[in-house]
Amino acid sequence: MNLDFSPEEKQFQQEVRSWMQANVPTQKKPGAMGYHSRDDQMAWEQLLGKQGWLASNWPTEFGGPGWNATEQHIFDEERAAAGGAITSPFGLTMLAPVLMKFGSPAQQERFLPKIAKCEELWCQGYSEPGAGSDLASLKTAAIRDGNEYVVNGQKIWTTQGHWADWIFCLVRTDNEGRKQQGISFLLIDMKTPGIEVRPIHTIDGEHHLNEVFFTDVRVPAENLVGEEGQGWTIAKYLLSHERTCIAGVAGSKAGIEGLKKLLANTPTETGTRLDDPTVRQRIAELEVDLMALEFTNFRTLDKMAKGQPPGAESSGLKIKGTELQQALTEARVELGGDDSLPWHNEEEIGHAEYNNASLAYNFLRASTIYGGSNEIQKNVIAKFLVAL
Amino acid sequence: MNLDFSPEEKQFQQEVRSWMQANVPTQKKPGAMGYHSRDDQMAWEQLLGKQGWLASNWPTEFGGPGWNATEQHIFDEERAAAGGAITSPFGLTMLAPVLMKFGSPAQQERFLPKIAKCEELWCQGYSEPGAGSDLASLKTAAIRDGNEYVVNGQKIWTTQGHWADWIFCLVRTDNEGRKQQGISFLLIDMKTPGIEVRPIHTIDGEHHLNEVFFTDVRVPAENLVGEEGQGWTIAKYLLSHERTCIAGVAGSKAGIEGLKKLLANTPTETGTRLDDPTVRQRIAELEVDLMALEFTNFRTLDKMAKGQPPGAESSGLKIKGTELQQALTEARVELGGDDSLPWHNEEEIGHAEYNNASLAYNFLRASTIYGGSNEIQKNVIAKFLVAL
Amino acid sequence: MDFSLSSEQEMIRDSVNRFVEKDYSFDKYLDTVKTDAQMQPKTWQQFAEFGWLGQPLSETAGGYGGNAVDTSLIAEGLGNGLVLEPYIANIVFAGNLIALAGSSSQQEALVGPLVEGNKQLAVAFAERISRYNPAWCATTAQASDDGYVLNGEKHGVVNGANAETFIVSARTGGNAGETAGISLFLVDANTPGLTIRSYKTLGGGTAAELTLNEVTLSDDALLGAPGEGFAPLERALDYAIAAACADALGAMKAMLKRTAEYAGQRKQFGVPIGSFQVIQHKLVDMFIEVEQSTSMVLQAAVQADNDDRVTRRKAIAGAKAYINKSSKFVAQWAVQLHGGIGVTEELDVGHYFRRLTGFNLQYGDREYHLKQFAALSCDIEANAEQRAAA
Amino acid sequence: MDFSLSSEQEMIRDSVNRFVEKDYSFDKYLDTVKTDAQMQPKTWQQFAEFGWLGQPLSETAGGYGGNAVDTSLIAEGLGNGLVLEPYIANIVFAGNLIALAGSSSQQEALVGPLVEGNKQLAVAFAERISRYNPAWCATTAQASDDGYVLNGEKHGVVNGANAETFIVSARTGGNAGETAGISLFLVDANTPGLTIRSYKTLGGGTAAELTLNEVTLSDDALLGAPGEGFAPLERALDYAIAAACADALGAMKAMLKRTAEYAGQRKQFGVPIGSFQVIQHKLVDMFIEVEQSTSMVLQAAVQADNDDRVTRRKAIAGAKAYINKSSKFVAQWAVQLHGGIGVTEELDVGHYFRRLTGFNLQYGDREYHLKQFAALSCDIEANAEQRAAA
Repeated sequence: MNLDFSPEEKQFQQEVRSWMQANVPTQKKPGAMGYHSRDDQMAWEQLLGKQGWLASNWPTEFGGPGWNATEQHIFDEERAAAGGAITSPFGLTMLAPVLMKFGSPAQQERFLPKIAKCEELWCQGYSEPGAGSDLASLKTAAIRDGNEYVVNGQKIWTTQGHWADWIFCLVRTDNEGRKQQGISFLLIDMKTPGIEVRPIHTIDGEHHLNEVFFTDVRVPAENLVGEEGQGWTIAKYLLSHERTCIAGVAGSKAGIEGLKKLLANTPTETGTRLDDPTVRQRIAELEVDLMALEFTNFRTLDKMAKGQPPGAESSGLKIKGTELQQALTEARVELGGDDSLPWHNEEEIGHAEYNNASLAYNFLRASTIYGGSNEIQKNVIAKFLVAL
Repeated sequence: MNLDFSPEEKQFQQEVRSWMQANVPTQKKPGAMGYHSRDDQMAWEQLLGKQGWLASNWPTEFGGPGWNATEQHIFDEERAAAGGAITSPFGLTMLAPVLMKFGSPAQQERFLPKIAKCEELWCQGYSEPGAGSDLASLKTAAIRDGNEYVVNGQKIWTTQGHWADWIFCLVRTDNEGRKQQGISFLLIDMKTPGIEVRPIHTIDGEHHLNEVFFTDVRVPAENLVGEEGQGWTIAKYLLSHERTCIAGVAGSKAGIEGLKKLLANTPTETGTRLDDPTVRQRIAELEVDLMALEFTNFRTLDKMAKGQPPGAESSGLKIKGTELQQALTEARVELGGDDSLPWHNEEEIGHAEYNNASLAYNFLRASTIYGGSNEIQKNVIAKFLVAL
Repeated sequence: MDFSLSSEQEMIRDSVNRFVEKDYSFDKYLDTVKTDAQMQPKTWQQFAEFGWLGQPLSETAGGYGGNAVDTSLIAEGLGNGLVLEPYIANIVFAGNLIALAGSSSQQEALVGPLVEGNKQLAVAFAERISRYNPAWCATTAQASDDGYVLNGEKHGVVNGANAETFIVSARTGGNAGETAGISLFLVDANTPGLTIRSYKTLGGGTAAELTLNEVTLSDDALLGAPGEGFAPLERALDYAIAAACADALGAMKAMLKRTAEYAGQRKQFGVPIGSFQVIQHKLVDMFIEVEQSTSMVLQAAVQADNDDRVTRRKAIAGAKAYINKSSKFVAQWAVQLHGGIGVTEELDVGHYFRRLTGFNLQYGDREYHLKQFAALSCDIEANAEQRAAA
Repeated sequence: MDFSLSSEQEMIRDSVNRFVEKDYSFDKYLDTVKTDAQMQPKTWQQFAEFGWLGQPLSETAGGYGGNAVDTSLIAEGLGNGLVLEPYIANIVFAGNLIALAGSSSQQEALVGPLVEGNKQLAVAFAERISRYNPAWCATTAQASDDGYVLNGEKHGVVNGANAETFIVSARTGGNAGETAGISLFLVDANTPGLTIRSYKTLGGGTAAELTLNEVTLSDDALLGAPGEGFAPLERALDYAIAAACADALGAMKAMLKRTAEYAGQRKQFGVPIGSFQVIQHKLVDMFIEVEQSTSMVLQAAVQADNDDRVTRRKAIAGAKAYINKSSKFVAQWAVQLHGGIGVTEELDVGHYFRRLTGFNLQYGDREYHLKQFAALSCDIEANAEQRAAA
């Protein structure tokens, strides 16, 4: 048992850290979903792409750096600590592993390089209005017509749909049998006629999410990934690849360090806010929770680095990780007091670093909902805990 | 709207307070279930009985003082504040209202006066090994044989069963129909041949609970309350009469005041434990929760004093009340630190008032289980919240 | 003891509910929340017509002499209807402060227009490091030949964008943190030396940051006796907190109602989500918090009128500490149980969520009020005396 | 980074599990918990034979030189099996303190017998008002011609009923609260002037209150350098805390296992209670807490051997703070989900509940360790340096 990074990993850490210090855009503050404009986000990801680090989870054969899980974690942690935006996950960590396993060579060649350099942005077409946590009840239909599929239906909660060049979709190609059957996995160019993207404004007052409407959208049949009816298998495979970053350890670590610095710079009657025993207790509670999460995440990374499947410990990572993100943003808002009141205000009021604290607090209410709500997560975990 | 006691109620309060100060046995400390011996408990209740205050919830026609809900509350609060033991509820607040409503004149005459003076102690025969929260699935059988019932079966969790002279039981007189049907309400003399009482020791290391075994126990048919098959109706009526004291406000108020005094008498490096900001915060949290509970309880008392049925506010009283009792005993144990370690030790170790803190903490784990677990309570409340 | 409403109070409650139902749709809210003022003059005039603006203010000061329970009924209704207009900041807080501290000529000049809906005020007592403590006042008022010169900064001044006149606390003696030596001044928004940076707040409504740079005032700008501003300020603040708690309660009730309805309608896996036991129990938890908070609002409203400081302050601090937590619980779970739609602007649930976040941040957070409560309750001797006297 | 156990460690783990399964039934526990000593000499001899008693102690001191991860595996197994024998107090805490601070002759005199199972020690560092802080030592050791005279009181001395020798912290300089000036002394239980009041503790095991009244000791009773007892005391305490956390984890795992099994078997309303969603989710919450606590135990065990004080102390304080809370959660819900049977003495669940309550009270509560953690983590500059150095 050994918790230290190896000498090679430490050297790697230093290398990434130096690069981040030199290259992270300091004038821009990222939000929970990345930078606030498509241009800023693409510029940052392209910078990482040039360095060969954007596709941080990819093996070398597909143009990734070939890092193991621990190196990926180090990279992510240094990225967050330096204040660099999180990268858009849809192409990099969701679609790419799917294409590597289920995609045709032609699909791999067409799409992967552009993802690795951020020449194309992706979004995810999973949820539908009637199918929230009950994903398999989706209705968007893709009917084969010669060499094309004709797609009709609606997707919702499409993050960065207004930025994306492409969308990967779960569509229904067959209505027979169990609802999990008859689902297929389709890649659709967002510029195809018949696609309409309508914004959904979230309670942070921003525009991250969209509704995407498909009306007689014609998609080349070559854009089907795997086979017809294989969509549910692919979707489950995709979910199993989300484990490592799902805990959000890197972001929460950066967040808590940032909050401590901020409190140490917030004057009070007698010193700084970080001297207040009840504030210290709250911070320590968060930090201790984070410590438990971080080492649980390490246990999973260790298994993955050894080529083993993640263990039971990993099943709670999303629940604990999202709860901690929420607790952390909540603390920042509340500790900001009056200074957290301004709403989408341009000017600095009081201590500027608290002014926008509520945005992440508001938006991250969604973190326990999307990707399978925490209630659904618990239903799943319960299955292997209780033998009925 | 007015939160003050009326001048008459204030005078009543003073009267009760003076009496309690003069009469509460100061050398004995009660536990969560009353004094620790039958003799002590009976002496205390008989003292109250002599004063005419034992049957505090009874109307005058049955020998009670005829207090309204507010006066009963004042009485209970003064009793707890003075450190007097809680009275045994089985005869006084459970059986008595049932006899008043469903009992024959002969039953009323035979049993009520002895309850009001604590000449006989009662216990409750509801739960059975296979029927915990699912009370209606009880199996103890009472078969009519001439002028008697022959009772066979087993009751469990019988509080003070080893003290009691009588037990009121739910028994099955019929196996047909829905399981709620065929249940009857029977009064059984604990000295009847065929009754065996076996102790259950609880995790406070004490003996409050029992198993009661019935083997061919012959009970005079005149001890049936109401009619055969009316047991479930009676049981529900009984439960509806438990509302007011269920929140445990009087005990929790006394408990929190006692804890504050104790902390103010516990020295630290620089003062007393009550000066510590994190301790103060914890106490304030408890006290504020208690304040909310107390006024919610008052809202119910107000309705009852006006002869109205309790409102929606009363449905959460048991849940919040028991949670607070648990939080309060937990705080006492934890704030005691080393001094809470001794286990059933005769001698004083450190600050004696912490030494037995864990007993109530341990025993009151049962408070969210008995009388319908808090999970069951929530199932019931949910029914009127969600229209399905 | 009596928890019934009088028939007048039932009328007040019904009138607010009717107004919300008839005149304050969610669209009206959305229109209003877009404006810089976060209020519409027409709506404010309706408030005047209903008599709500005079209701919380004493008759001697020119108001209608209602009690704090009346006020809490209005505030609860406004919170329930997501009404943005600055009733608490302008009327309950500033209005009561004028009524409590003002001379009869000041009351005449200000309370009349307030009651008629023709005046906007704001109380500027918080400072950058005061952290909700009204005694932490470092802004100075230097006596001059014919008045005072004020210097300092004020933060988090609720209704700051609309105020024509600010009530500013400034020190004529003593040191920051002391209750003695605080004086109150009426400062018109256009007074030279006063800089106002106003902004919209996350829960709706506005606030402002004030800079006072050699602000020169005449003697009659002084509100109440010099150096004795703390007591009325604290008292008026207690009225504001009691009303804010009621407002929050209204919002909580709205969220519970919507969530329970949604749970009965929204289907997942072929059944209403309200048939899932975890969702049922969470609704029960929310319901219980609403009931407990109702009790806290009632007792805070009654005690807000109590002249005994310890009883009043425990009631107010207890209520705000409790409801800061319970409202957060209800708000967070209302959003969670609504799923995706709960985090969007298009549903009112998200707006209630922000309103309650704003409630949490204004007039003191949970930690502040727990400390206040503890200071009053952990003095054993004082409590023993109080009990003996009760 | 590597979270695998070595094959030796797997053997240790298996040996403890085998012992519990074969030799430490619940009846054995019930027999033992009745005794005043809360231990059985025969069982202790088995520990010696398995090599567990020497395992945590360095080879130079006469032990077998295992690391703290090995120790945590033993402790977890003992906790899992509800084993009462004072492994942590006697071996991990007192034994390590001898190994860390003792002279070679003291080590020779004590470690040999310890390893063979022929010696019972206890560390007496806590005092009535020290509230878990080992630097709060008011007991004095006055230097005399040929030794020291000790006066004072010690509280909560774990294993106090069995100890033949106490390791007593006493001040040869400085003031209570300071780390400098604390010295450690070996005090035999029968030393004149030493009064021992021992008692059983709620979680099993014993403790004692000591009164030292002119206890006269010779020079060689001094353990380590005079005035420098704090560092080894703190270090040995860290070993004890890491092991106590592992013990608690073992108990948590046992409770989770029993509760999940019970939920699958116990029927109410015609179905297993484990089919109710709220019970399922509560089991999931318990499971997640067990996993998080497992991570905390692992990192605390590894860092217990780390010479860097800040890293080590954050790991230990963090683990104890976390597991104090998580173990309480698991313990309370295990009892609740068992219903009536969960609050009885006849089921082991209630005994695990008490064991975890005892864990919570020993070696520092959550508040104490959060304060310790905050003191180490809220010093921004120190952290920045640490990060730069990492």
